[in-house]
Amino acid sequence: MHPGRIAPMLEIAPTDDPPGLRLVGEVDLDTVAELTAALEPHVQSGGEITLDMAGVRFMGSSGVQVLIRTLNSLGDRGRLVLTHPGGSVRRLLQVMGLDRFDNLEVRA
Amino acid sequence: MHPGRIAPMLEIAPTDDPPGLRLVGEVDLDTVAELTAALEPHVQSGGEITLDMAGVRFMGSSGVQVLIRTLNSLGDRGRLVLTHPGGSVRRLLQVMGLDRFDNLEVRA
Amino acid sequence: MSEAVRRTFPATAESLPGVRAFLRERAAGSGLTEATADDLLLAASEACANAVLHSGSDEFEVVWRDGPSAIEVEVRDRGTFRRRVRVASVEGPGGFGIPLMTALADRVEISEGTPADPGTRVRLTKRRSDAVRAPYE
Amino acid sequence: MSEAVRRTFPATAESLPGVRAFLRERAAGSGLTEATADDLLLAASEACANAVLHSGSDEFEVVWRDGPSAIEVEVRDRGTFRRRVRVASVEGPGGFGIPLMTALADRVEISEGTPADPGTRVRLTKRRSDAVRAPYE
Ligand SMILES: Nc1ncnc2c1ncn2[C@@H]1O[C@H](COP(=O)(O)OP(=O)(O)O)[C@@H](O)[C@H]1O
Ligand SMILES: Nc1ncnc2c1ncn2[C@@H]1O[C@H](COP(=O)(O)OP(=O)(O)O)[C@@H](O)[C@H]1O
Repeated sequence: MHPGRIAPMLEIAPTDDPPGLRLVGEVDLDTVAELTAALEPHVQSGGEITLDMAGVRFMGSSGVQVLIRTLNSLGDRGRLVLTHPGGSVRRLLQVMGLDRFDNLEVRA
Repeated sequence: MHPGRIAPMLEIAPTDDPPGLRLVGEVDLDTVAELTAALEPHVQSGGEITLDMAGVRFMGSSGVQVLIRTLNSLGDRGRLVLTHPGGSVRRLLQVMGLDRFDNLEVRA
Repeated sequence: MSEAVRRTFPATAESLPGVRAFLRERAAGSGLTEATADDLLLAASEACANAVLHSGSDEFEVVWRDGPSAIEVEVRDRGTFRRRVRVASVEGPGGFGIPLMTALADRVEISEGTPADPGTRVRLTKRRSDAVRAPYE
Repeated sequence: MSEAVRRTFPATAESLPGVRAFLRERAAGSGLTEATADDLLLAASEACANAVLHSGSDEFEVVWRDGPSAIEVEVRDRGTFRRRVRVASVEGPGGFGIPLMTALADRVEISEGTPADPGTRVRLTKRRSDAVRAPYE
């Protein structure tokens, strides 16, 4: 990385198998708009959406808000699967008790 | 009031015209169960429920939780009208932005 | 801050009216405006409700400190702070206590009891002269 | 507490990655466990997000204080605290910032800027040795 320059803070790549997104970087205020936009078609079509979280080294409350809004919109039309969350994301999910959403699954 | 004795902290009286409840006292942890029970039949039947708040000198967050749960359950089947709230209840409603519930009306 | 007045209460819901009677009595002698006293009463009442609901303590203590420029109410229990955030979509409406304290007091300090060092302490401060109340928008 | 290190940031969302880089750098040299550093990073990041979203300030300052038994991060802006409580049924999910700070730090202090006396200050303290984390239940 160049000194004084900051790399794009969240890379969002679509995945086909399983259908969803691979996220790399930080999910926060400055990147949630992109994440919301990338989730939008999946929310529309419903079904199972897998977010590969292995590369997410930070998620703040604005990221959690996107997840909750997604879960609420999906309702019983679909579910969210978070795979390979790192320690700090797991901690966030745990403190917020998100495992108790019926349509969220967290896979180590 | 007798020294060392505490009067019943919330009196709940049914009103017919308008249909609802007149509350006198304090709405908090120790009294919300009674309030919830008294609201229950009104929530079941829906329509407009008027709570006369003139005698409520204190309401805490557990009281607000009951109001919000009632508003959520009523949805578009009914509405809640709070009449004559005192300064401290008005302040609570304002800080919590409850005026923005579609099915809540506060009448001075 | 001078003139600390302390009162201990059993950690039950039935104590809360007595807590408020105590706080109203102190506020009456303190020269606070009614609006300021109401805000402090509600904030402090929420802190006490939390000691009742979440601390696991048998009792909690309320301390009133009257200062020249501010009033402070401290609520202390002997429990462990439960580290969680309520999400309405899962648990229904709630989690309004600490947000209300923050909205109503001018300064909020929460020192959390841990298993190794139990005792949660909530300090709520209200300035005497906050004539200008920031509105809800 | 000694060794205060300060950094000022523009109050924009784009500053937040830089804030976290700063905090990670400080944490790396402080001997905190990864879990403790993560908690502090998230709590502090929420305080900074609030300065960006709600303070109306042009900039905010982050202060790192390394002490023998605890680390403190302070976030200061020059704005007025917006006194409101979010209700999910009306506004959708949100209002998680201060609850997260409370759940993650061991001590949270919020001194609120008012129109007459602007400047909100959030102080977050994390003990060095909180080996025992109270679980979510
Ligand atoms: N005195 C306390 N002791 C232990 N845990 C507490 C205490 N006060 C607050 N908490 C924790 O903080 C959470 C949030 O508190 P609050 O904002 O008042 O909302 P609520 O009480 O409705 O959950 C509580 O659910 C609890 O986990
Ligand atoms: N630095 C700040 N300046 C002004 N207001 C603030 C600040 N931090 C928090 N607030 C107020 O406190 C409220 C609650 O904050 P928080 O719990 O972080 O949730 P959220 O930011 O999602 O609303 C904010 O909505 C805002 O009204």
